[in-house]
Amino acid sequence: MEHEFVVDNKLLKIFLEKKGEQYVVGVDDDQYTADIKNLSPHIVSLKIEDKVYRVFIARSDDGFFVQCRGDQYFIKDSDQDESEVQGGEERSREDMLKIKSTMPGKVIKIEVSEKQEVRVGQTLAIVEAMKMENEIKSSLQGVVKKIFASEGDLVDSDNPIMELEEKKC
Amino acid sequence: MEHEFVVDNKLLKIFLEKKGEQYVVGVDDDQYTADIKNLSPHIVSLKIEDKVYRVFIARSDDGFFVQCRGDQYFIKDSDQDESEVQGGEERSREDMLKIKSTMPGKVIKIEVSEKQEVRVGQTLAIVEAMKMENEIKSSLQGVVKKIFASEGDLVDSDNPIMELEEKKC
Amino acid sequence: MFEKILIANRGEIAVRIIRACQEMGISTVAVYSEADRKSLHVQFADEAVCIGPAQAVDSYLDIDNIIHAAKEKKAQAIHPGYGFLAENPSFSLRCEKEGIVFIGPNSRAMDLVGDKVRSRQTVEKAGVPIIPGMKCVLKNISEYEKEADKIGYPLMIKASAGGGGKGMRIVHSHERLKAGLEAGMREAKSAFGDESVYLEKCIQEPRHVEFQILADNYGNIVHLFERECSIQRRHQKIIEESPSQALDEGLRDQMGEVAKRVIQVTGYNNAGTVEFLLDKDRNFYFLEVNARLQVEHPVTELVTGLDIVQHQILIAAGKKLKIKQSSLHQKGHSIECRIYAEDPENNFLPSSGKILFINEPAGPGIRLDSGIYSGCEVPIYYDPILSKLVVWAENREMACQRMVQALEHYVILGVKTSISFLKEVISSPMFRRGDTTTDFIEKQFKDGFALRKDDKKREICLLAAAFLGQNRTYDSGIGKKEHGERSPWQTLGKWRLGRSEESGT
Amino acid sequence: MFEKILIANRGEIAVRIIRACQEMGISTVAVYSEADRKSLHVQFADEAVCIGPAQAVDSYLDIDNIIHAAKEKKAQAIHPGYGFLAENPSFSLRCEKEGIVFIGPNSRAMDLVGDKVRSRQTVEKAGVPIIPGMKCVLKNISEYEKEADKIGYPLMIKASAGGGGKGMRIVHSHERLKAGLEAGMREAKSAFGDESVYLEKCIQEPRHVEFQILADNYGNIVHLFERECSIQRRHQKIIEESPSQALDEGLRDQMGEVAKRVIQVTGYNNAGTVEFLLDKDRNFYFLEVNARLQVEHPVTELVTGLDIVQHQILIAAGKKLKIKQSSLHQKGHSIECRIYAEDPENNFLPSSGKILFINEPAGPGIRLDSGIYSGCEVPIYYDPILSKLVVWAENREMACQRMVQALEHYVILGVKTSISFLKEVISSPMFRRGDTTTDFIEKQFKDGFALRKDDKKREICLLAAAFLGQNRTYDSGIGKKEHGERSPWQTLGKWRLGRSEESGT
Repeated sequence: MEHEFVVDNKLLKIFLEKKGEQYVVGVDDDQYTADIKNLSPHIVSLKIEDKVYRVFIARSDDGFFVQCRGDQYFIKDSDQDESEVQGGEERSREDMLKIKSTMPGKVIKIEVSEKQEVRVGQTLAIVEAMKMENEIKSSLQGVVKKIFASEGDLVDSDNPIMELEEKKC
Repeated sequence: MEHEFVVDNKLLKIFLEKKGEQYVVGVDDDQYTADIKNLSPHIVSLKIEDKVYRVFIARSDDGFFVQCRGDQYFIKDSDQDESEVQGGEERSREDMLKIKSTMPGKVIKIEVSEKQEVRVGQTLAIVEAMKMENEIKSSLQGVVKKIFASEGDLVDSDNPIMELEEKKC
Repeated sequence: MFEKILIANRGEIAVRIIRACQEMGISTVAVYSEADRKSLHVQFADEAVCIGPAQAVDSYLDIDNIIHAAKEKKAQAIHPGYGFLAENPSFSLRCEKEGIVFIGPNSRAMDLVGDKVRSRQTVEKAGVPIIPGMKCVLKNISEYEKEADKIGYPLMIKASAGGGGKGMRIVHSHERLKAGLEAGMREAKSAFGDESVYLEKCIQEPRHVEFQILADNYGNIVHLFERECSIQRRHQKIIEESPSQALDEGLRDQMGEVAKRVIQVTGYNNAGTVEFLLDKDRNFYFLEVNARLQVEHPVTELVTGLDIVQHQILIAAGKKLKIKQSSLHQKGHSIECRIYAEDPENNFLPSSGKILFINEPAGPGIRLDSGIYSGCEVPIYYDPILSKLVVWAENREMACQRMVQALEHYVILGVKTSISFLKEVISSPMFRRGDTTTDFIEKQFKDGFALRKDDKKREICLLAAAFLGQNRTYDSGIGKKEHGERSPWQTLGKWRLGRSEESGT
Repeated sequence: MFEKILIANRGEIAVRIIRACQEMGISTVAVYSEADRKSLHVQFADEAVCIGPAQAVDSYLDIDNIIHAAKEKKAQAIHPGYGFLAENPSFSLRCEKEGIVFIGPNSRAMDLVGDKVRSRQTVEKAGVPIIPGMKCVLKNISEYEKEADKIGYPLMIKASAGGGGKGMRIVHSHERLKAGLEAGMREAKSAFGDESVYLEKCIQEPRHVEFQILADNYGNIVHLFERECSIQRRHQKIIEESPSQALDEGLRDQMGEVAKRVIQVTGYNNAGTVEFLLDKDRNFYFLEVNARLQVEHPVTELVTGLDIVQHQILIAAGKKLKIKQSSLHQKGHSIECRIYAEDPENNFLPSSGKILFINEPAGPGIRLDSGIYSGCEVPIYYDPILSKLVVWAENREMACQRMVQALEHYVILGVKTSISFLKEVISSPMFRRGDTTTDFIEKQFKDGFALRKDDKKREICLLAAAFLGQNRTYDSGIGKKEHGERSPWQTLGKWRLGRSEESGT
């Protein structure tokens, strides 16, 4: 069957089919045979033409953390991310309006209030994680539409702290 | 709820019930509170009156391998073993008729043939595992009823290599 | 000897101290915040006491709570580790008052070395070199010019109220001093509301070289040679080694003797570290005394063979130091890498969350002091250090190769870590040459850090993901035997096993 | 230097050799039997070649298959590890013929030291002490009496055709010789069909002391001091240490020089070990040369700081030995425990099967050379060694304490192991005193071995089992948050998750 993944924002396809003890693999126009074994819950052994690779893998909510010989990837399930991959520019503008912390942490300070106008680079909030403060800045000009978090709240990097409204000038 | 386990051939009962964040535990006539947390698939942390115990645990077909501070136990599920625990002597006599290898290995030699009479201590078969030969001897007097394995076969410690029939004299 | 010690810390250093106690037959009490019930240090101790909420100020920094736990558990001594209360004189004073032994320096010495100005004055009087310069603010440009000629060029202008590099600038010649002073004052004014600036000699291509000290309660002092800790990002050490490539026997002896003098004149006891800056012309300047067990103590342990934590405990228990300076030798080479939960590709922002899986490097010459396990949470409240990977080898070249291999075999899935970045640093020709100065990271990674990745490995990773994804969804294509073999492992994460009834053998 | 090496072995030693190669930048080829596709050594190598079915004779002992794999993969050298083909002169000869470097001694020396009689004759001529006695059978009692007086009492009567202790007996005085000889002959006759017996000096309370040697291809020889390997069961070493408690500087130097002479007169090169028996009066006797890397080489690595495997490779590549005897020192103390898959409570019968879970000891002074991982199979076909736990500390007392702690923290679930037994041995006062002779296990455990277990810990284990059992069956009683936290972990083994849809966060 064919698998679609997203790595570094690129959509990649892998074809994989069991054939006896081996697997037939298709990557791009290349096709070859691989000997793939599950060693333990998080370890897979691949052997391709006598070359052996031990791969460490863990599933998260929307993909896999995978490491092979020192290189680590986050491989996203493609279904969860098609929109992001296809409509790149559009999407990211929308993202910029949703102000999220780059890391999970505690809100130390909210520097703006609702309905306030903000300029590019203005500090909106300060989030602290692991003894380090991180200023969250606006990457566009706009107006604060709604603030979701208060000072002292714990926030993650998925849910917005506040939302902006674009203001063309 | 009450749990029944078998450890070292003894039937043991444990009462365990969740109460808020803690567990109420009953062992023999003793009752106390324990803070029990799952750390990872095979690690459980118990805290009882400030004393902390890290317990390593793995499920097998008929029970748990469990280790705490250097002591390891095999804890059998009681349902699988009730017969063995209750009818001790009876059962073990039956066991003695089923000749099993004490370790998984390869049958090097079958020293007897079917219908042959055997005496106590007579070598019935030789099984090799990990470069070590192990003689399997009869612990009673009898007649070989049926031989299940041939030389060269791999055997485990669950299935008999042969069965004897008791012969009173 | 103590029968029970309370460890007032968390993470890898708490685990490391508990291990030392266990080997000495001493019972241990861990303390933990509400965020740390499942942390590794709690699991290693004999007893554990919750000392408050997640915020460090309410738990690991709460002196009352910790003293209360120690008294309740009848601990005779407290080891503070590093960070938190380790260098807090009120804490060590409180321990003294409560009749609990503080495993660290006496509170008077801690007080003294904790005060940069007083400690520099003290050691300067004893003939220890400090960075030439003046903390006092002068009246006019001509006074500054006179002073500047004394110090020599290049020199630094620093804001008196300053910190974090703001208002700081380098001046290379007499001609440029005036303009520099004026600009520095303006900057200082705008940053701190105070225009005062002072001059300090500019140490060029400096290396951070520090000496580990053991001092008992009877005036016996030895140094355990140097560590070089020049590889820093944001003024935080990330790679340390011993010996330093910049010292020879003569300079080592000289600096070691100076370090011992610092300890002597400050009345310091137990384990401590005397920090120096070393310039490219082999001049060294006292910076400060670190009044604690340091993160990087393992590199010293590996080259000297001494267990510093065990010696700390022995000294605190009133034992005399039996080690003679002449019997100490540095053997081979040791390097430590600090493994942080942080994203090197995103400005080293801390990362937190659940660690889904760990595979640790092992084998000859590898020591891993770790505070994490597969399945643990990395809380957001504390310093993001996860573990310390330390190697030892016959020489520096072999130690570097060993470290590169060890980093490559170290797998942490679920949170971002500095592992790949550290591998890049150790592999760099500049590090291999021993060309290590405190601006190393700035110079080498001025355009940030992006991992060089291998296409083949990415393909392999994709294959592994496809394999696992497929075997989750399409069980039917797999032979029964193989299915049975694999089944116990296929129920992880978001997965479920299709036919568990068949799979038990 | 070699670009690619084939490792003709499996398990922990193959992993250890691969690690050494990786650090030296040498590419590695693993070989494996059909039973070993999932073994750890296969996962560590760059390439892996299947060399036949599970039975060692068809794979790891099949010279043709291994040579074929080496030629196909263009490996320039083969490291044989220990066991299997390591001391097989036909294999090393074959390598020589095929133009592949055999990482070990030259085949002539291997041939010589592999022949007990010839090698003893050779070294005796060079003045090396061997156990007094005579392999030739005498005609009558009076001849035996004369010979016995020369050897001295107590002495051993041994069957010429013998082995495994049969027909062997001790005679303590002249008066009892005749009766002893007659009985010995009868026993020999009945056991082997040959009544010939010979006399040998009886070594009382012997210790097994061996010297590690490195010798390059140019006649340079150094010894890396001794290992004591007296703790044995069924004539197999299980605990080794360095230094030995029985040697002082003088005896150590003397034995070291004799060991070097043995290497010299046998024309031996690469790494090797000269074995001696040491009696209670400090007399030592040459036993044999082990012409390979030994299982217990890590204890020597930890006290000398040398990586023996890397030096083996350097020597095989024709490099000159740069190490001088005078620059070598033993530092601190090292102990190794061999971790076998065996049941100490059931006559040390080997155990095999799936290892369900491993938790490994770590921290200061601990080295674990392991060939296993959580989820791997222990096949029945090979030597049941799983790993080697090695510790180093400042002195023997601290090393013992460290080892006891490390053993206690070493968890292997699923197969029986010798861990608990080893802990008992290291903890015993007799071992702590250094009172280690080859009959240690027989003396200490004459009534077999039964684990002393603690009731409290059993209760805790039961509680943990009940907790897991309960949370498998009765999910409803658990709050949603807690459930979500735990769910990814609860789907292991025979378990299934009740409500996975709800559990993803």
